[in-house]
Amino acid sequence: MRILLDHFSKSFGSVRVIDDMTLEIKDGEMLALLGPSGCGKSTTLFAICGIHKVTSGRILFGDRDVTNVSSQERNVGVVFQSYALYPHMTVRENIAFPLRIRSLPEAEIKRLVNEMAGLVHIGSLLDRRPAELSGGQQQRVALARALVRRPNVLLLDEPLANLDAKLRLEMRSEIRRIQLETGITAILVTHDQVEAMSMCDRIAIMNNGQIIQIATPQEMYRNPRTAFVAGFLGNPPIAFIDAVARDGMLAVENADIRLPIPREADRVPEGTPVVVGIRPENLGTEGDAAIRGRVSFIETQGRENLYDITLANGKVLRSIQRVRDDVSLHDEVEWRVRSDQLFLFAQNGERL
Amino acid sequence: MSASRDIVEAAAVPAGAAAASAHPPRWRAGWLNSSRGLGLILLMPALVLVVLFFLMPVVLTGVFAFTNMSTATGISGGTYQVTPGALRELADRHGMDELAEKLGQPSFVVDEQGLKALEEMGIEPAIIADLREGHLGETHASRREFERMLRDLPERPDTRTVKRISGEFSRSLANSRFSSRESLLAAAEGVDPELTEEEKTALVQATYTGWVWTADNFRRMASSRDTVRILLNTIFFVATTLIIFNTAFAMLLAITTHYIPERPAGIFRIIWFLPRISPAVIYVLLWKWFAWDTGFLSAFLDNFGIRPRNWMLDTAANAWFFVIVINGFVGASMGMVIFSSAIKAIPESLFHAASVDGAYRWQQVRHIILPQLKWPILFVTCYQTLSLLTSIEQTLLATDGGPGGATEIWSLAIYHTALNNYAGNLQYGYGAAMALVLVVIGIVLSLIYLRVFNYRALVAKPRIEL
Amino acid sequence: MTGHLKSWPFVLALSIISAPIVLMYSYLFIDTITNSPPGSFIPHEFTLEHWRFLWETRPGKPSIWRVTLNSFLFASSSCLVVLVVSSTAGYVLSRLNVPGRAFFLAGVMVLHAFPAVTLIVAIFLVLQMVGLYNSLIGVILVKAAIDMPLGIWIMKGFYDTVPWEIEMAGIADGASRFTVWRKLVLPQVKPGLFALGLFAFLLGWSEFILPQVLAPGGDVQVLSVYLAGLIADDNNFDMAMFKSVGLFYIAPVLILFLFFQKYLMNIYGGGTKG
Amino acid sequence: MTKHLLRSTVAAVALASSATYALAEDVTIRVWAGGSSPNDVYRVDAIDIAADLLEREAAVRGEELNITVEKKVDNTWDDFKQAVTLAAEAGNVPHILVTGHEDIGPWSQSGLIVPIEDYVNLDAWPINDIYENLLEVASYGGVVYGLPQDAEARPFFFWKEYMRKIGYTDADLDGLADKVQSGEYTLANVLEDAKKMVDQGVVPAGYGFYPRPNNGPDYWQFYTSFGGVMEEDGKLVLDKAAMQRFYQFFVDAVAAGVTRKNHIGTPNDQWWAEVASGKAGIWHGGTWHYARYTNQEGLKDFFGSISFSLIPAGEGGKANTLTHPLVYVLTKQDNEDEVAIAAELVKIASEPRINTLHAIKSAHLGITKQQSNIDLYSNDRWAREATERLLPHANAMPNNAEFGTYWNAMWAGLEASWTGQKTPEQAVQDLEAELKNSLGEGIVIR
Repeated sequence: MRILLDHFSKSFGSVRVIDDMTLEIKDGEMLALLGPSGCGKSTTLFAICGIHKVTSGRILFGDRDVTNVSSQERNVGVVFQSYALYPHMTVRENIAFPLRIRSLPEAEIKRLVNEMAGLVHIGSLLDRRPAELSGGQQQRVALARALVRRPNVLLLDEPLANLDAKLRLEMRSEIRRIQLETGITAILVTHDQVEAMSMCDRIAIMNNGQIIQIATPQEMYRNPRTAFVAGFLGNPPIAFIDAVARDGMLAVENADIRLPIPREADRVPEGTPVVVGIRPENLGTEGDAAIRGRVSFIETQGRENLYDITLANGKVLRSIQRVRDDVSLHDEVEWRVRSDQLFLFAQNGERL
Repeated sequence: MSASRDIVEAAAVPAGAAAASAHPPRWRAGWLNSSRGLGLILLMPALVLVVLFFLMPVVLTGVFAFTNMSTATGISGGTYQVTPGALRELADRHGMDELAEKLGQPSFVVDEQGLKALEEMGIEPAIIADLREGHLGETHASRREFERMLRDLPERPDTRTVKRISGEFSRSLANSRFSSRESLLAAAEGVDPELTEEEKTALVQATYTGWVWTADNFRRMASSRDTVRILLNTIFFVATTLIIFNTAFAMLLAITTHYIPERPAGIFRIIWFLPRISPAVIYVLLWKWFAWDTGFLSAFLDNFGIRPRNWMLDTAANAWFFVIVINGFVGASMGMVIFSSAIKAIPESLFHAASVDGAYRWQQVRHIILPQLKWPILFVTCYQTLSLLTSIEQTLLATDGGPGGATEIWSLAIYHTALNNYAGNLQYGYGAAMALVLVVIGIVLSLIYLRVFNYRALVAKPRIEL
Repeated sequence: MTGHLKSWPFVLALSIISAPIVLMYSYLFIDTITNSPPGSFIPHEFTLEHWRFLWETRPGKPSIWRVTLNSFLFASSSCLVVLVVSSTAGYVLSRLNVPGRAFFLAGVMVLHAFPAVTLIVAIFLVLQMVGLYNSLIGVILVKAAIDMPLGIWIMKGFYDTVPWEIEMAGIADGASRFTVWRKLVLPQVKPGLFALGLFAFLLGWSEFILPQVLAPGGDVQVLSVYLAGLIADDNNFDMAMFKSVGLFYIAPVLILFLFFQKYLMNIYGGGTKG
Repeated sequence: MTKHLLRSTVAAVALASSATYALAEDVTIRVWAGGSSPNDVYRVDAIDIAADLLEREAAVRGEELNITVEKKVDNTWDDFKQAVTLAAEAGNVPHILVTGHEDIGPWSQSGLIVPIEDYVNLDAWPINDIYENLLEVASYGGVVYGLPQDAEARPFFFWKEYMRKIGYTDADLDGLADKVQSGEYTLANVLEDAKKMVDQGVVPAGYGFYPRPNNGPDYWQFYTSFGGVMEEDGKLVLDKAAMQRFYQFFVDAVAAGVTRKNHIGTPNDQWWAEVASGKAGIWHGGTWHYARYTNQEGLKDFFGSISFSLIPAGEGGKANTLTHPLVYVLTKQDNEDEVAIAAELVKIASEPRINTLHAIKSAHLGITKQQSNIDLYSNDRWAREATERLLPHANAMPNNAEFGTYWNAMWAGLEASWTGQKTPEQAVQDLEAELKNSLGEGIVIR
């Protein structure tokens, strides 16, 4: 079901947390709300599921305006970071709870619970209590409970945050699988760009209560709208250096570095201070611009190494490359970057 | 592959969806679903109890404090009775000797008016005839004399009839009781038709038996030397118990039990909890057994040639010792638990680090434990100040304020004044005024308490906006 | 356990200061089943005569069983009322967005400071107005009201530890707030209810002043008033008998305490933590 | 006009309903007695006997009357009075109370009790045989509120053996009571003799003079002994000098080592056992002590062991004793029939024969003249001697609504000086301030 936030705002007391947000989630789509903590992504989620009231604006499920519909009637499934399983109930009772509330016949409940347990692979755990389950299993139960009543939308609030790295990897694909199999519209709230990029059809990146950019993961990575977006996506993260437009080039002060202005960038008036973003994977052996610096740190990652390069003005850039035997710590190097892979931002963070 | 296909099919079964939407959630009873509605309903039982047993009593206490309510006036209200005392007041205070004389002179007059009343009441005609023929116009000075005359009538009436008749012929107000001001004044005018307004007011005031509004209680409290003594007693009691037992001793217990193995520590904690969980009646009884003339202490010390005595009431100092110990032993356990858990919350590594540093145990206590106990100590102090101010059972049962009122503390004095004393003279008004003082202190202390403990943090806004 | 010094000096010191209590409570047992020669505290014979009160009712006094039943009714009913009131009000104060919530919560803290004795004359009058003076029901309600602020406070503490997500999940699952409370939250605070129930029962069982003043009648007398009456009566001084009645009275308290000391210590120790 | 002059509306209602009282009736009459020991059961049992008689009287008249008497006996006074007062406010006070006569003042003012003279013929048997002065004690403001339940007097006791040890001969001892009465032997002599006993090791320190260990009417006797007056012309009186001499006496006793400083608060049971077993030299008590000593405490030969007298005179006063009659009073009830029946019961319970059961069992004194013609009474040596020696010199506490306040304050002052919290002078000053404060014009201070 299509979900639409229409000029939605939310205040707590005098503090405006979400300001005039408009966001559409398409039917069957999985959308990530990505942003640092406190950016308002959870508030948005709570507003969609009805736990928070909307200060102004509308929320539509399909064509139905649910702004003033109570949470219970919205039929949304929520999976919380802590899973929020009912500790005093067995797995079966947990999953059956939403159905019991709707007074479904027992036989029907039983059938739906078993079906759902099969879907999330917990058929053998139905008579256990949550405390007897591993984190991943609890996660599956929470999903089953959220999905069993066929919600209009599935909301996932940092669902992987409490899992260890290995389980996280596994559940990432599991959640995506289940979402795809059920074809449900889903919203994933996360601060982890990897989760957002690997699981979702589209990402809405938020900061300070506003959506900065909505795009597919690829598009957003390749073409970030602001320095914030560029900085948020990518691991290891993008590095920024200050430069000034001079003679049709970008001059990095005190570092004796001159970079060409990327073609797609708007015209940059002479003397404008700008911020140049360089992703680590783009700094290496190929390219039309040279960057000189000293290797100040080498982080071994196995197949690749991450090199920190300290420029003459003390700024640090990062480069990720195949393990190179010819470079060692404290070496002076001159590496290259392609000008069309530079991101140029104005001082206020807007992409130029 | 085929398994996942099954799931897709199963998940796509429309029956579930249809069923789910056919049965909307049962939330429809609106008041059960809004914070406001549900909140008020769930709060109702508490509100009823608060109103009945806190709010109303507090208000009533405030009201009583400004009355002279006592056993003699009653609580529920008064009547007007022309007692000799009231007549004396009329004469002494208002200088209305004449009126007092007139109203108070008992007189029983056999007159037509009374005889007529008898006829109306259906008294046997023979009796009335006897009276009219033999006694019309007679005046008797006392009821007893008049009733004797009645019983000497040829047609002797029975006791009840005698009482009824004498009521009809009484022409004085002495000792009669009137339920309202109006009936009193009407009767008084029957005796003296020329009552002035001033006389009426004086009469009403002097004969009223119920309580009246007054601020005398507070004046009396302020000027009574006993107030000062009781106040000092109370301060002494609270401060000493608080400092010695509720904090220092409790801390000693918490720290020592911290440094010994868990098993004996548990046993000591149980031992020190006994005073708190024991009902006051039996707990104090045990102390009496310990301290009475025939009790353990006397018998034990007798072996060393010390004369048996009632150690608990022997001297004021002894009584204080026992009052403080009895209350203190009860109070120590609370501090012990709170301090113990605070100490337990200190990371083990801190102690290990300190051991490595070669810190002596005293230094551990001084530099690691005590700083951690700052807040718990403040908490215990605030909490126990109030508890001690208002505690009464242990002291009542142990010394009852004795000897010689040496251990009479404020709360106990309230109880004695308003509810329990040998002469049965219960002064509700004065007691309420004393109670009001405690009420005010209680409110002030708890407001301070709320401030100190960051009350706002306790009422964080609910996270569900329904 | 912590540090490097021996613990025996502490054990010894604690033993010495604990001696009076141990002594008193030991003799509470010993004296009820033995006789000692006058002036001595070493028993020389075993006897059950001090327990006569169990089958002999003293003239002018109610039967011990009647009194025990009253005590039980009093303690369990006031415990029940405290539980109901605290579990509902505590939830409201912990979770629901009602007008005046902060005010009420502050009120509860202040009420906590109100001692029964200062208000007792007025409470008596209220009871009289509602016709409950000298009845168990009246004194039960008063006792429950007096214990209620602490109960609410304790329950609020327990509710505060229940994750909000549980409630949010319940609401998203379609349950009304009432159902969420009843079916999802209440089961989470069972340990709190149990501890508070135990606590309130013991408070009721021990209460003396309230029944003494508000329900003095023989047929509603409770054990504490009965025992205090025995002790105050100067015609039957018999310490061993007092102690036997006392042991009979305190036994349930001790048993409950020994079994559930963890719960109780928590609550007696201020009780804001679950 | 006549309607306004009704002596009391209450009485009128009562009398008007007398007709219905003749029908077959089941009534429950509740009676409570305060401050009563097991020796005093006839305070309430007498009502039971009276009920039986009244039922029989009714049966003889051909009516059917079934009376159930519910009895309650309280051992203490403070709890009893608290319970009564609160029960009265709550409207469920028992019909008949047995209490100290001094409660008549406040309780009649508050309307808790009703005058018994509204219900019974004061000239009828046995009321016309009750001692006039006792009936006076049961009256307030000229109205008879209650009927005396018992009478007593409060003598000084001397343990003969110890008196002999400090030099008294048997003849001295026989004449002691007279010497006390004439004022030859005073409270000063009491201290002297008590000191001799202590000094010579006859009794332990603190046991020479061993007074009542708690508050009681007894202490007014000492005030009287030192010339104090409790009430004059219906007004309470504080005689400061007498009060101070009275306080001083106990301070002196403590200073001389004949009385313990911590004496107050000694458990009653212990005190009884001690005085009855000859642990103390001189003490004071009440006529009913005889019953306690000889029954519960097992004293075999009372007259061989103990001599008794009035309370000796002190400076400025004369020998006296105090009678503190308990009275039957009727409480105000909605059902006037029940009050009328309760009144009848109280009247019958005052029959000499019934009252004698109480008098002898509890060693109180009789209330009617005819009791001396009842063998049980006249054959009892204690009743006879105590009546002769003590009763003619007995005072009573005044019936005054404010007396309780005075009493509590007087005791507080005594307690404070006795235990050394205040000097007698200071205590009297505080007492004066306190009384001025609380009673205002209600007390004459001189």
